[in-house]
Amino acid sequence: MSQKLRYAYYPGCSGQGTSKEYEQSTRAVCEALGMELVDIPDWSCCGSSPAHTVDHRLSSALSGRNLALAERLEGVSAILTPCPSCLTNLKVSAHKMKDPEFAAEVNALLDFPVRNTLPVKSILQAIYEDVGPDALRPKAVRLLTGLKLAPYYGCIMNRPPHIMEFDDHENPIAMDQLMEAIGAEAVTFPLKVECCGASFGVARRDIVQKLSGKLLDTAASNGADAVVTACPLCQMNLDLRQDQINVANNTSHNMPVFYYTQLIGLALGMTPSQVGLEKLEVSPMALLESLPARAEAQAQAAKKPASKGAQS
Amino acid sequence: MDKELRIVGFLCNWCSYGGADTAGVGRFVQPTDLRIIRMPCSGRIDPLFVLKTLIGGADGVLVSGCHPRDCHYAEGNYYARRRLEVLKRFLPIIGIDPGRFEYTWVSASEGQRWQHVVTSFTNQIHALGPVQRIGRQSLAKACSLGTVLEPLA
Amino acid sequence: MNVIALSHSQDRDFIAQVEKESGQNVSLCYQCGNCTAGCPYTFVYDIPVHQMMRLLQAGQKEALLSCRSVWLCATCQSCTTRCPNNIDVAHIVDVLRHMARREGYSTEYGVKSFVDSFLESVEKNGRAFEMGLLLRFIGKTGRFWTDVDLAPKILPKGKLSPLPHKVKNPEAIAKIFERFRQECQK
Amino acid sequence: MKIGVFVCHCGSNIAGTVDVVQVAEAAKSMPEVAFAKDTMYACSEPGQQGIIDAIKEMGLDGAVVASCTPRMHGSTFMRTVARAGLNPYMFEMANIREHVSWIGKDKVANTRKAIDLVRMAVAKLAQNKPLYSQSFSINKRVMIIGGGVAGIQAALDCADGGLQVVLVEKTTTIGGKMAKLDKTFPTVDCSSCILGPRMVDVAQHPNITLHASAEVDEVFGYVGNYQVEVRKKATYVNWKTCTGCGACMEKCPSKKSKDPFNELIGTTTAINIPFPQAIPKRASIDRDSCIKFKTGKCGICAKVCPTKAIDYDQQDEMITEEVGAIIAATGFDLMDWHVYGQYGAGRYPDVITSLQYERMLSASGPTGGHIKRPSDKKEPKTIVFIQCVGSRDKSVGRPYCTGFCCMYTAKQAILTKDHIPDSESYVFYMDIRAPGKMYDEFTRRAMEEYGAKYIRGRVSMVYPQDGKMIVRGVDTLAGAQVEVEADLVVLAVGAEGAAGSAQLAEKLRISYDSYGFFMEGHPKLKPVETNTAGVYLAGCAQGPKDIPSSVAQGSAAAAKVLSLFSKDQLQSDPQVSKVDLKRCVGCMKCAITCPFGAIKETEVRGEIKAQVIETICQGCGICTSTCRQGAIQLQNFTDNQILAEVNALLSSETEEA
Repeated sequence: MSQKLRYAYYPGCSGQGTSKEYEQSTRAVCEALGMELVDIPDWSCCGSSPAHTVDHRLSSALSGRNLALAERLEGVSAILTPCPSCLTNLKVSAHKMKDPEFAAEVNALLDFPVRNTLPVKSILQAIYEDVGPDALRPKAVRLLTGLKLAPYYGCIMNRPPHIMEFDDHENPIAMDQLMEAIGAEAVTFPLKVECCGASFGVARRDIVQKLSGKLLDTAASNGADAVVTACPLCQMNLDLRQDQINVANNTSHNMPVFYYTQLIGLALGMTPSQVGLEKLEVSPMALLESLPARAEAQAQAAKKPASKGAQS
Repeated sequence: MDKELRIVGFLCNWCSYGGADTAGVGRFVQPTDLRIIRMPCSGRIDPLFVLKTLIGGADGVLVSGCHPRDCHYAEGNYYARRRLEVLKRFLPIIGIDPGRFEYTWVSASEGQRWQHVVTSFTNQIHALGPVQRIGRQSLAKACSLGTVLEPLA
Repeated sequence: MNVIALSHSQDRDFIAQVEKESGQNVSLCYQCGNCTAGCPYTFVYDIPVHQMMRLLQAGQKEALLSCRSVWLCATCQSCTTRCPNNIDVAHIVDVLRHMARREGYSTEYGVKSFVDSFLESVEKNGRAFEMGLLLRFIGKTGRFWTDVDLAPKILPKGKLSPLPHKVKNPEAIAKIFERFRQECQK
Repeated sequence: MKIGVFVCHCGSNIAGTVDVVQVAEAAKSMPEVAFAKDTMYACSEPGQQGIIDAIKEMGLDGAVVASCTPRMHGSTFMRTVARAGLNPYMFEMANIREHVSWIGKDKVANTRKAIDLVRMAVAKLAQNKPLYSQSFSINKRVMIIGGGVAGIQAALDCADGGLQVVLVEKTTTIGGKMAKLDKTFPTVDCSSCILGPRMVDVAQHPNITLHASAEVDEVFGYVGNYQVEVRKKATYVNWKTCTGCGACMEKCPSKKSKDPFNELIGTTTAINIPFPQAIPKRASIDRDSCIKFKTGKCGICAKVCPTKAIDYDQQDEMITEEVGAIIAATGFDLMDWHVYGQYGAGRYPDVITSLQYERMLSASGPTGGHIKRPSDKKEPKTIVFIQCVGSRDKSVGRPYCTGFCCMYTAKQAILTKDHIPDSESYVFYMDIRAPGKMYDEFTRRAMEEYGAKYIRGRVSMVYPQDGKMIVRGVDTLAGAQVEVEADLVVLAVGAEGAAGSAQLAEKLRISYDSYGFFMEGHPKLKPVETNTAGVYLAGCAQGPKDIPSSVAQGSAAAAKVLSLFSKDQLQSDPQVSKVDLKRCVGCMKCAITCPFGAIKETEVRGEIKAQVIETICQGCGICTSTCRQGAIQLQNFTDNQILAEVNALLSSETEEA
């Protein structure tokens, strides 16, 4: 890659709190992959789902302030964010503001107007498209062979397709391929884009218990050791609330829920604490420690038919 | 919409005239400015017709034929495309806004597309407004410009 | 079930308003039900989403603005993505919720309170402050037991800061809210 | 010149939004107009009589009828004018219905527009000349493109009527989609039992020449005299000597070849005869999977063939067929349903198409008539049928109803119960479309006698779980989400024009829509004609239709050809180009541009001049716009006439202003 990858970076509020490990591993991985993230100076909340449930102008203004701040940065090719919820808000705002009438209404709420000049992408999209699984593969110093993952993209990373414009909206594969590039196995997971219950955890916990419970059940029945996700809210629902889910549904899941950046970080040779594994509620340590033995077993199994063939 | 303007359409019989019929059968509402002249083929359209129509005081001229490769006479619309493209580039030279002339392809099954074409072309002409009317004498003079287009044929 | 007196109760202004705010044509819906088929929230809805579309076509304003479903939609985009008629259904539900708010409905008070708490937190700090937002929510709803079981899990990990991460200039964000309220009053 | 103008009310179709009385009144003051009148229905018997009477009483020289499109009733009124004793070409039409009254409600603007259109037609008519047709002889052979049930019907009807028929089929056998079906609705009679004998009739009919494995490459000529270049695609088997014994198939070592006849369920040999009843029953080699073609080694089929018919060096062969008419009966294909990610987009082996299911039901199919799901070859007990996959779905660009899926799904549900008595069938549908004799009764039987569970609603998602396919849908009548744990999911995939139909339409110079269906001459009155004289349509090529309708169209198209060929000579359209010898400088640019070769060089008093062959000229007028001298003029579309129309329009504006 001759051109330096340089982006405006929008961390999102949860990165300062409940998804600190996502923020930490994202920055570490991007640095290791040669992607320069320039923080949007004094970024503010995008409005998240609450804002658009109240009013689209307000929502677009809260997002728009950040778009406008990013546009002032020099030499950046896109605005990146790790969080699908922030991504949706930023992208929907940019999309709706293509309508000059709506743009005028939004700009009236802002100190300085949005010019709508930079594309907005997820970190996942940038790693997948600008670096790519093929370039990632040789960088992996520690393959996660033997790790079976349910790749869970969440409901809004790819939908609706005409706005998100990334990957397949029914069967996205970007994260699958990145995980396979670092040696892990992506199991069949048909609920890749189903909703986890979103932000109803606080107000209507019963919803999250049912929907996230179904995700964990499906991941387990397809043979996954763990879930890998790209969304702070999904991760929190599946991980932090896993005990609540088990109690409500009478299940006994003990399934680690990784951020994909944590796993890429590990594969690139980072330590567990560098990617914040200790911050996960369901500890993945036992699972990760079992990997070398599994990899060995897999290699043995792979050898057998070959040696058989040699004999005959 | 403001006062009706003078828009003339030259349409081939097989595709676009049929498309306009299909639009009518489907009751696809259109602006009323356009007057259609039926031609056997877009290849029958001499660029001079367009030129004389514009010089004669029309506010806009729309030509429409069969989609390329779909000409009822095999290749008439290719002749049309070549001639009309040259004409479009020539218009600014003699001081006519090229936006007053468009050519397009609409098939007999594309009623809705025809509605769209008429509506957007009419809007385009209204945005340009009415042309300055030229007197009859200068009209005759302008027609002699035709020799300029000789190479087009 | 009540009779819907179609001759008397169709609120055409309501239909027009929803169409204007959402940019969607509600007549495009032919009631295939694909939105409901894929909606993960149907199990908590009082009106399934395809019936919301039907009631909207019939101009049944009161039934729609007072229902629980508008509050329980998470905008997961399943309906919009799979609608055979390219209707942005999630956008329509969004608009119905805006209207319900404007007209003072709060059928799912907990959900509404969560949203209000979130936005108040953003207005004050410029960013969402999770701990503060939870406390606001408890204050509004009196649900003191909300997620107390999570506290021993999350607090030792240092994820929930007791203090907000404010932006440098929170007034800039507060001004957005202020201007928005002024616009709404116009 | 004395011109009469007749302004039609068309009931309220025109008069509702155009002041026809005012139009007629305005016409009276137009140049050359001697008579103008409004009339209720110009095309009706009294309407036409009124025109004839006026022409005779007033001694008119020509008539303008302001009514509908000339594409609809132009020829009707030309006959009327002729009955009044005028030359039929002394007539023009102003289209004030499709182009005026039906596309706007502003009566003032519409009336003004109608007056303009009449003024333009009058100005054109004032320069019309009487034209006279010439006779030309025709080739009474007909080509039928496509050997499905519609093409077969057309071929047999034409052949029985005494015509020489050339039947061109793209694949190696005729039979089309119907040959793939197990049973047919609503009688549940065996498809191959009713189609098979007709296929044999085609093979044995002395008047039918069959070119299978052949495609139309180019089409030249015009009605009565077409030259069609046909590419006979190499089959690598000499069909003159091949007897269809099948010895090659038995011995072919490459047994994993794609089997398109069986819709890719199961495999076949690289050299194969698609199915036992194939016509012609001849083998052909699939190059892509033949070991001989891939590695150069093998040649087993050549060794075992008792008639030495294998010819690995065979090349495509071009032949030219001369015919007077063409029937396009190219049928349909299923749309590419892989756009449906929510149904797995092909990732799940146990989600199949209805046509694949049909092959499973068929006793001559790859499973021998046993329903086995592809993933584990087990007999499914719970089968879900999903309707409208690629029909009535704007989001995948298929807004139309395919029309026959409701019926074949009911049939498949019935057959499923016959095959597996302890099975359960679920049918997700939006509306049941079953208009036709005994059709609705048939769908009711599927529910009432065979216990198929019909659920009104679309399916949002299908996914595998624990060996089942979870079908998540809705029952809109119950107002509830529903889930079915299915063993097999069958998609009723919608139809689109057959692959290559657009390219064929371009060769035939007929119109087609964005789904690949050919456009008929008139949606009501010319269902099997096209706008190109001598080219007709039959079957699904024109739009999706079931077997009875396809057969009916095949017969209808045959009747059209037989009627066309009932005369020994056709009358040419006299609206052809004509050379003014005084102006022609003999540059022959017109001859270079003429797409039909209708202009030849001739010598008149020692000078080279262009000459039009009137029976070949098709009247496009490309020559006219090419000729800088204005020497060659398309009659009744002359430069002067077109400019007269323009001037009539623009001068009316100046007068108003």
